Amino acid sequence: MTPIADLLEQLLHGLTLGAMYAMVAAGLALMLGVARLINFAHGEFFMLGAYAFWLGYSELGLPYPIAALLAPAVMVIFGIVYQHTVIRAILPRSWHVQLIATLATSIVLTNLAIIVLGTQPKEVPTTLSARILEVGGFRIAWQRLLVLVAALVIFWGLDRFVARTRTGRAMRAMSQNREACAVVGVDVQRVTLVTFALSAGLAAVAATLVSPLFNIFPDMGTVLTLKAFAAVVAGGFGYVNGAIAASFLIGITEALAGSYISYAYKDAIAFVIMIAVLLWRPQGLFGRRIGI
Amino acid sequence: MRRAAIGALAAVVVSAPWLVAALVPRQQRYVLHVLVFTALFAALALSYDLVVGHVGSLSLAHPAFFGVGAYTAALLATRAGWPFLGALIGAALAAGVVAALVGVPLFRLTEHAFAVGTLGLALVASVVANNWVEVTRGPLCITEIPKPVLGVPGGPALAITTLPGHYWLALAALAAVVLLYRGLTTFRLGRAFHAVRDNEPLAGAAGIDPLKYRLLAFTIAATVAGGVGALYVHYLSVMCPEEMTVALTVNLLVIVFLGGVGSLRGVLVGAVLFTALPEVLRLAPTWRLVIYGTLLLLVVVRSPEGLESLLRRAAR
Amino acid sequence: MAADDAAALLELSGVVAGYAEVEVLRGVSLAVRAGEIVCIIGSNGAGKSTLLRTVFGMVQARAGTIRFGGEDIANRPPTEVLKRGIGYVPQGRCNFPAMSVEENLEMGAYLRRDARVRGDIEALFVRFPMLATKRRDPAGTLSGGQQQILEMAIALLLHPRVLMVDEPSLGLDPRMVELVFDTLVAINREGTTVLMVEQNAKKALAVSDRGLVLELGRNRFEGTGRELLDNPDVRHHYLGG
Amino acid sequence: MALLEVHGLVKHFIGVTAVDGVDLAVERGELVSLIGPNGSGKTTLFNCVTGYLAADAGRVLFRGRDVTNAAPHRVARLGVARTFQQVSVFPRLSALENLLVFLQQHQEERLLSRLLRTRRLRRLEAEAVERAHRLLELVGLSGKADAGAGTLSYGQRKLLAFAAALMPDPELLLLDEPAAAVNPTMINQMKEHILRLHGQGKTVVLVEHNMDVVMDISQRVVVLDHGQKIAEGSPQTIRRDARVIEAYFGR
Repeated sequence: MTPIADLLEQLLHGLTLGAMYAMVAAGLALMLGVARLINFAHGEFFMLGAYAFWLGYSELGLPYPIAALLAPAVMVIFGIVYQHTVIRAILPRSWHVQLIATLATSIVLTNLAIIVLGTQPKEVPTTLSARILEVGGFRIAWQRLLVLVAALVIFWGLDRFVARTRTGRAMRAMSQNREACAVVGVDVQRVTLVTFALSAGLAAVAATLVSPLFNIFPDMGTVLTLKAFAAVVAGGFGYVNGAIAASFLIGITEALAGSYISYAYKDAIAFVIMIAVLLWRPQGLFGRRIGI
Repeated sequence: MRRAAIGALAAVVVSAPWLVAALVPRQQRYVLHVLVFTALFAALALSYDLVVGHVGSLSLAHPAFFGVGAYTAALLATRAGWPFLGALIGAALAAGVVAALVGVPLFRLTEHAFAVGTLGLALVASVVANNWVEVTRGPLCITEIPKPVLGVPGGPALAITTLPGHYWLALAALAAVVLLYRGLTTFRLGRAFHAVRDNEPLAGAAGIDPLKYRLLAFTIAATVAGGVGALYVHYLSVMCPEEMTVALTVNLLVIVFLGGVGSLRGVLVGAVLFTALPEVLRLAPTWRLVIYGTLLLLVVVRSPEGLESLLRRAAR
Repeated sequence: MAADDAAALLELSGVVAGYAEVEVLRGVSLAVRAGEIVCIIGSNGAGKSTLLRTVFGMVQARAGTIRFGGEDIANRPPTEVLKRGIGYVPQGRCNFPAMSVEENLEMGAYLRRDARVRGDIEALFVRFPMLATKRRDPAGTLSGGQQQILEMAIALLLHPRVLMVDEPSLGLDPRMVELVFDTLVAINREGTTVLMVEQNAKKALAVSDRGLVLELGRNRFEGTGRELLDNPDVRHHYLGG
Repeated sequence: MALLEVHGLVKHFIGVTAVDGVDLAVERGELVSLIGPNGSGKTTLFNCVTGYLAADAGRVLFRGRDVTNAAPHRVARLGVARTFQQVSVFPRLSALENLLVFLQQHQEERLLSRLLRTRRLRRLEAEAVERAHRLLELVGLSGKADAGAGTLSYGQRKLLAFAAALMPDPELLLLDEPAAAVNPTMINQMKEHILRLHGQGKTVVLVEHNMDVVMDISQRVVVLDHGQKIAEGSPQTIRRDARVIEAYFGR
């Protein structure tokens, strides 16, 4: 394989990774922007979504499209339950309390998953992940193309939703001033609920898209949360499009570093870059903005 | 009254090896082992509380400093053949220097970003411990770390070989950390730390340099963590990368937040409860984490100041 | 005058309310008649802001009744209180700083789905020319006084029968204070009942029909604006002599 | 030489020039008020002088010493005390500790002596406690010395912040809207405190919208508009200044 084809392949690989991080990071940024909540259990949404997909596709033998819709539906319900049980209680509290409570949730979910599902990684290969598109020495799995196309559609839709719909506008309003929202009659609890359901759903969609490419294991969520957070912080706290852009940057860096520098250190490299970005621009790559 | 109670408690704690021998002769070794762990974790948790409870910076990097200390001591003792005290001091200094170096850029981050940045640091440290095989031997662990020998080269030496010996050494270390903790968190220094924690801009108007005090607490805490790491590896004779994972952060958070943030008594009670109890109950690590997580969730959601405030409320 | 009392639009009686373990209101009674401007004054911590927040459903009323247009509205959620016709402009800055002035006004009409919203917004721009010149600017770039006017305009989009305003003059320069009070009087003349809380008591009482002095969460004095301004006790304790 | 000198100070924010070349000199022992419409740059000027914002141009001299863009704690230790528009206390420290913390930084710097609590430090502490009690009495908070500052009412916190600023016996006191949201009766007390300080020879600069306060107690009034100084003079002349009436008082 030529060095150029190899580089292109790594770039595409990075874009897929970036798309995954971006879908998780966008949900995190939404929660942070709208509800002022740092959700350290967000990677576990992805993990549970992946297992829901595995259950539907591998265990129940459902066709890919149906299994791929089932997982987000399950996670939307999970997001709603999470909002009612944990989030509602910690929303008015300090961010220390929020961070520790969601970190605790993450620990509980991860270890319950280990107890129930075991530590053995699950593989969920699909027809698309096995079929390879080859263009002049350059090879890519169809599943990766699906991830990229789906991610673009999702981010476009999310942007329209936040910009155009009544609920989307209420979400933007909440990210700017909660009290003013109550004063004009926005049902703050309902909008928070929608945000949580949406974020959990996004994480699950990401899981159904990339699970055919990677293994599924119980503690995959922690590192994912961290990287998504790195993207949220680097993208300018709670600014959704910034988080998405930073996610792609991290994905590409990681793919290139993993391939050309050291595979073992690729996770560390993403963090070193995040810290470097923050030292250079403490307000994030795209400036700290008010609102989502 | 209070003095008498503290004196009695101290007597019990110091004479614990004999009490254990008299009360549970068949479990003696195991109980003493748990007590050594408890004392070391209490010291580590107190150092963590200096940062989290007193200057109010939610650092998640403590395992990294513990790890730097532990590996430094392990390497100095095995490869360089340093005596115990030398390795202990070297480990504490190494952790402190690392903290001072990373602290300057990290404290440019505020609140959430600081938490994420420190968590990233902990992750990087753990990745390095696993992968820098030439130095850390990675998952193969550094083994055959000698037992501590107190004394200076040439002078009389006291080798710590028995479990009671390890216990008293750990207890002495804990006592030193308690004194340091009290010295730092009360009177004028404590007030300056608390001022920075409560209202940073106003602290500036009061003539306090917030960054200086944050860095001070962070560096001292890391130095102590490094020292505890050295004691830890000299006790266990082995150091593995698993000792410095995020699970340690969770342990410390549980001890500090369930015990009582910013309270000497709370942190000590938390350390006893959450180090000794799970050991005694012989919980599997996964179940322990599930129970910890649930407890943490419940206590943090219901009572933000931890056991300390629960105790106070119960006493009323 | 029994007939007038019966006509009270907003009526609080024996209201007890507070936060966690602190009781702020310890039995407050108040009757606001349709068309009035009523002003609440009192020392810091007397419970003035809490009273407005309790009416608006942001603070739990633990005892007593709150009636609006004859119906009990105690502990109803803010959205329902709004829909029934009570608008609220809290203390301090309360708008959407990153949205344009126009979008802020659209947010004011969040609960409306009728076709006349656009016309109402345009009418507000005619009425407040200082907002019209800034209609595309983010609200956060307006001066404090302009933002206060914007916040009152936001509240007007739901055509409230009662407008509650908390310290509208806070932090404003003298010229803006005049403008804000003039605006409140004008809003009142058009038929909106106004209930306000003010520390700038002399100015506020001068434009008010009636005033209520709160002290430690209880009624202390009540009377017309003139009566309170002339009362030596009130002057000494609450108006700074 | 004036106690505080500001030369050509400029501060830009995105799209606005908040302070646009202001010159200001405050003599030792003066009581000066700074007034102007909302957004005219008064608080920004305070923030630049006390190191909370970095000025884009210009110089700030205190006692002839250049303190332009020095960190807040350095400015504070040189003897400049300030209060904030929003009440600002340390909520989890007691009222007494709130005052103590304002004095201690002026007295001792070495870490080791603090850790060991030298005899000198203990004596200083005892004196500080005594001084703090006197100041609490002055603002009528003697009964609240051990109460957590977070439990005090709004007005009490405002008075506590005022007392805290006096703790190190500052040469220059910058007060940012001390009367805002304060009950008129309390405002009268505050006026008395300020006049008493002035009587003791302290230098005070006041930002305030309450004209009763400004006109009653200031010796000199400086008026800002759009970040520029448009007038300066005695309260009486300022009252009649056409530009000030136009920009500030209205009607």
